[in-house]
Amino acid sequence: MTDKLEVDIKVPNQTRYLGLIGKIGEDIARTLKRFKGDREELAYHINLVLTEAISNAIRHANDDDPDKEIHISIYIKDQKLHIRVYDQGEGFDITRLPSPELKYLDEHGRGVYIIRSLMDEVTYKRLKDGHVLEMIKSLH
Amino acid sequence: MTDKLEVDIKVPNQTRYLGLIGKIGEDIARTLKRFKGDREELAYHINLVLTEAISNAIRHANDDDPDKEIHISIYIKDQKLHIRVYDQGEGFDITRLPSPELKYLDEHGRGVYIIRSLMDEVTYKRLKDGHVLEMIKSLH
Amino acid sequence: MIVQIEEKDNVVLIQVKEERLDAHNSGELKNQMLNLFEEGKNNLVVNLVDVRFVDSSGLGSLVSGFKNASARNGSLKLCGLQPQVKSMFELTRLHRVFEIFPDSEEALASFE
Amino acid sequence: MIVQIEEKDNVVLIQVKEERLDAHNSGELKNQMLNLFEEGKNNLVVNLVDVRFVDSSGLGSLVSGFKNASARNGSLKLCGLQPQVKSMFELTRLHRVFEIFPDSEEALASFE
Ligand SMILES: Nc1ncnc2c1ncn2[C@@H]1O[C@H](COP(=O)(O)OP(=O)(O)O)[C@@H](O)[C@H]1O
Ligand SMILES: Nc1ncnc2c1ncn2[C@@H]1O[C@H](COP(=O)(O)OP(=O)(O)O)[C@@H](O)[C@H]1O
Repeated sequence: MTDKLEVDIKVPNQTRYLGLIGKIGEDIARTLKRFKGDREELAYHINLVLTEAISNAIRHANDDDPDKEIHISIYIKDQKLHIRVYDQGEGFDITRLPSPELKYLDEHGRGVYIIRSLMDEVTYKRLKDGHVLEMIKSLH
Repeated sequence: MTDKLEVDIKVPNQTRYLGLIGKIGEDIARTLKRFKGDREELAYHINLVLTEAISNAIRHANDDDPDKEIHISIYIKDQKLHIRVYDQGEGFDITRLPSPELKYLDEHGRGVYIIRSLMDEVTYKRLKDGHVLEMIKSLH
Repeated sequence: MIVQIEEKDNVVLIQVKEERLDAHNSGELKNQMLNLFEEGKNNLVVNLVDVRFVDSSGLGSLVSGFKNASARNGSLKLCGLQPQVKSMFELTRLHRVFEIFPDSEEALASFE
Repeated sequence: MIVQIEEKDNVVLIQVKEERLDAHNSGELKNQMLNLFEEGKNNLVVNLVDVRFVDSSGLGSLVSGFKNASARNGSLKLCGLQPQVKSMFELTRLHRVFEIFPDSEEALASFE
């Protein structure tokens, strides 16, 4: 039996919903029948990459403006878990970030590194009115 | 600060996703800043009415056909929590169900009674290709 | 559905080892009980101590077991209800139907 | 953010009483520590035993405290890391930066 599921979330551009969305991500990860690895670890990682990606969208793209909106889409397709975080910002070049080892006492700059370390595919793409960060995890 | 939130879920017409969706409902209920009552009780009730409404849609409307789809929408508007469960069935007259007290040793027939007891407004409406059960809980 | 089944004298103790007893797994509980009835075992205690959530079809499976046990001159009793689960029996008035005990010792003792 | 602050000799013990230390509340922890530094308190132990989840900005607030404490000839040490939280320090190599103790007693003793 393959997993099939689609969850779409819209919240104001505010960090107070991070915990809820992270928890929803954990719940989804714990439900995946197909995943052979450590399910609790997967749950933590999904919570984490959601938190990192949404915080970046709130701060760097949507300028902490509480009236803007964050849109998250989580779905399973072809035995892969897809997570998309949409922002309404100017975008950035995800391929040209400094590696965090070089500046290990910085307060910032670990979010994208964490996302890349934990997910199998990460892309950041331009859309008509903003950008989308897509993070994919294989479930087999 | 008012709560604002919109969660849309699509799953196959199968009971194995009941637990996940119930849990997402609980997570949302626990996050509501506005609600003055017992938040753990609210969480249980939201889990329960989601479970009852989705089971009915799966069995009575979508004939247990695993290839059909269930669509659930949970959102907050005007300090009310709205839960909508869409089905693709023929519908039924929600105002003409027998009261469960009269047949208290029946195995069935308590779902809609439970939903009505726990929610503030319950309506069942015809749509273009199916029906929607809407359940509303005031948060103040 | 995971259940743990134990026999003590002429009573069968069924412990439901699931967090939820709902439309997804209540049919299995019902079938487990039907098997016991066919083996002539008509005195049952269902221990719900691990169950945190029960829906109307979970209640329905217990009503089914209750009716079958009674029809065979046996009985089905419950124990270990968590507060939220107990409130479901009250909401549906089923607490007037079932004999409900705090734990399995007391439920088993009631058969002596 | 709920923190519990206790002073033992010349060390301040900060226990973070939150399940998550993330972009929503890490700024407050950072400010709490800045207040302590302004009061001349430069030896800190942060107890994370209640924290189940930490993100990069939670780590960032601890790095900020670490740098400020060091610059004032004090130090910031950690204790009570749950396994998943610990794995975050390893992933970001920050376990090489911080002195990490199993519990607050051992962390406090290291200042003696
Ligand atoms: N959604 C985004 N929109 C615009 N810029 C972004 C976005 N996400 C990340 N960035 C840029 O990439 C940098 C690195 O991000 P990250 O690794 O998460 O570290 P941090 O957020 O702590 O700076 C950010 O400082 C920002 O300049
Ligand atoms: N979504 C639906 N579509 C069609 N009929 C429904 C739907 N929901 C409920 N019903 C009808 O209402 C009856 C009562 O539902 P309920 O109170 O939930 O009890 P049960 O599902 O145990 O029969 C059902 O038996 C069914 O005939």
